[in-house]
Amino acid sequence: MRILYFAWLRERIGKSSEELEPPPGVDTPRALIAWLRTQGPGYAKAFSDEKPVRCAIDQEFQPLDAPLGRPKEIGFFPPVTGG
Amino acid sequence: MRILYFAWLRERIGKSSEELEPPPGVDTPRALIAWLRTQGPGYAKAFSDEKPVRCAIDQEFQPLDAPLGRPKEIGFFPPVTGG
Amino acid sequence: MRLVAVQEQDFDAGALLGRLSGAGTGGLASFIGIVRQAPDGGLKALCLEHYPGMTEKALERLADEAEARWALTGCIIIHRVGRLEPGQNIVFTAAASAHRGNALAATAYLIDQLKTRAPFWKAEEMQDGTTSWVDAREADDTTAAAWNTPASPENLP
Amino acid sequence: MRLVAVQEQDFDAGALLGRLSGAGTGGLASFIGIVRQAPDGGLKALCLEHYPGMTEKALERLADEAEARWALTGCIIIHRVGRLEPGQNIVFTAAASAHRGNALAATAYLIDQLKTRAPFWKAEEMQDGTTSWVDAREADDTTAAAWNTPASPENLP
Repeated sequence: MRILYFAWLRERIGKSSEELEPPPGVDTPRALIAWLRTQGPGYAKAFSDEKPVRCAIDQEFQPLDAPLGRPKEIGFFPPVTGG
Repeated sequence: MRILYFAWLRERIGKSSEELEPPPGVDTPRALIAWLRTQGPGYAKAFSDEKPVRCAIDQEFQPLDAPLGRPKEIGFFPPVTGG
Repeated sequence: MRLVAVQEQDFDAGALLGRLSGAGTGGLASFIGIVRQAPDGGLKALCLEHYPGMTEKALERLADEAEARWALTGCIIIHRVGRLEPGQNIVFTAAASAHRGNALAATAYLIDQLKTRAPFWKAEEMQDGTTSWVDAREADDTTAAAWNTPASPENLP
Repeated sequence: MRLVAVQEQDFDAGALLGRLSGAGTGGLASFIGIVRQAPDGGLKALCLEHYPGMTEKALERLADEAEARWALTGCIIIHRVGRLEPGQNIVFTAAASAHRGNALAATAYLIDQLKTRAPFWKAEEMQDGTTSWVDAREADDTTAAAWNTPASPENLP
């Protein structure tokens, strides 16, 4: 699946998107975060605290414990600050 | 004093302003209306019902029973409908 | 920046908004009132009359009140008079502030208060040749008065 | 008339308002968000990032909601992205309706909801060379959520 990172998550991870296939059993955004954390120091730093992390599954805001399903795209980002 | 008429009061009276000296004892806009009503059929028609009549003394909205004092100018008009 | 005007000519909303966009302004709200065609298409024009001198004083006072209540960096009130056809602009209110809530509330305040506290009168000229003075709307009094209640709208979003 | 856009270039508020001034429109409200200089003058620029694709969907949904709730004759949402200096426009929301209260409420709704429901992120570039991401404001969540309470603002002036 395509994973996108925005704002300081993008900066800490060092890329804005990538294609990744998480292992079986990763069934929520929160589980995906736990797995990503093991993928390198940038990820560990970006996801060290889940509290300010928000996500969208196929471009819809979802809670971190939403069922992940088989999305085409998942985005991780801090709380929005537009307007 | 200068008396001004607006909207349908102006149309019924047939003029937009005039200089008049009301008799002693005319000490409120309501009393002025009662006296104006005797000044001709246009006035009688314009002021036949006081309910929709509003006034301003020296360009400030005032109730019909406000003290008239010695104003330079008094305006009579229906409720406002701008905006 | 303060601008209050009563005029026959149209206004340029874009240019007016540009004048409010100054230092310290984070939010800029505006309202334009437009002559609305009647549902049956029967309206030919509105004819707007006002009380010269008193009108300007009343509008300046509304601007004073809005500036004091919402810490504005600027505000504008422009009201047209004369004969206006459907689709034409009648009135413009705008307010600028550091914060969006203040700009939005002040803009709504200005138009709500103007409707009941500024000496303008509208007559409707109909397609069938008749003309009649527009009656004041009780709802406008209610709306204007609600700004003075404890639960007045600036405490809300 | 519906216009939703995310763009780097500035917008022309006057021209946009002109596009909303159609048949049946009696009131036309708008809000412009502007990059505000910090009180100490230390802000050099805001850098605005967004989530392409998702942003447009989120803004279209807000427009749908506003049109359904307030019987609008039109609405516009434009949000700029990229690097914006103090005094420059960031965002424009506008709503047109037969009645002023609807236009004013919908305009406020659009900007309040946009702040919490559209994927934009701001970073501040300071005069001293530092850059930091802006934190979300809890007050924005409260303001946006208040539109869902029984005493929501459209029942007020």
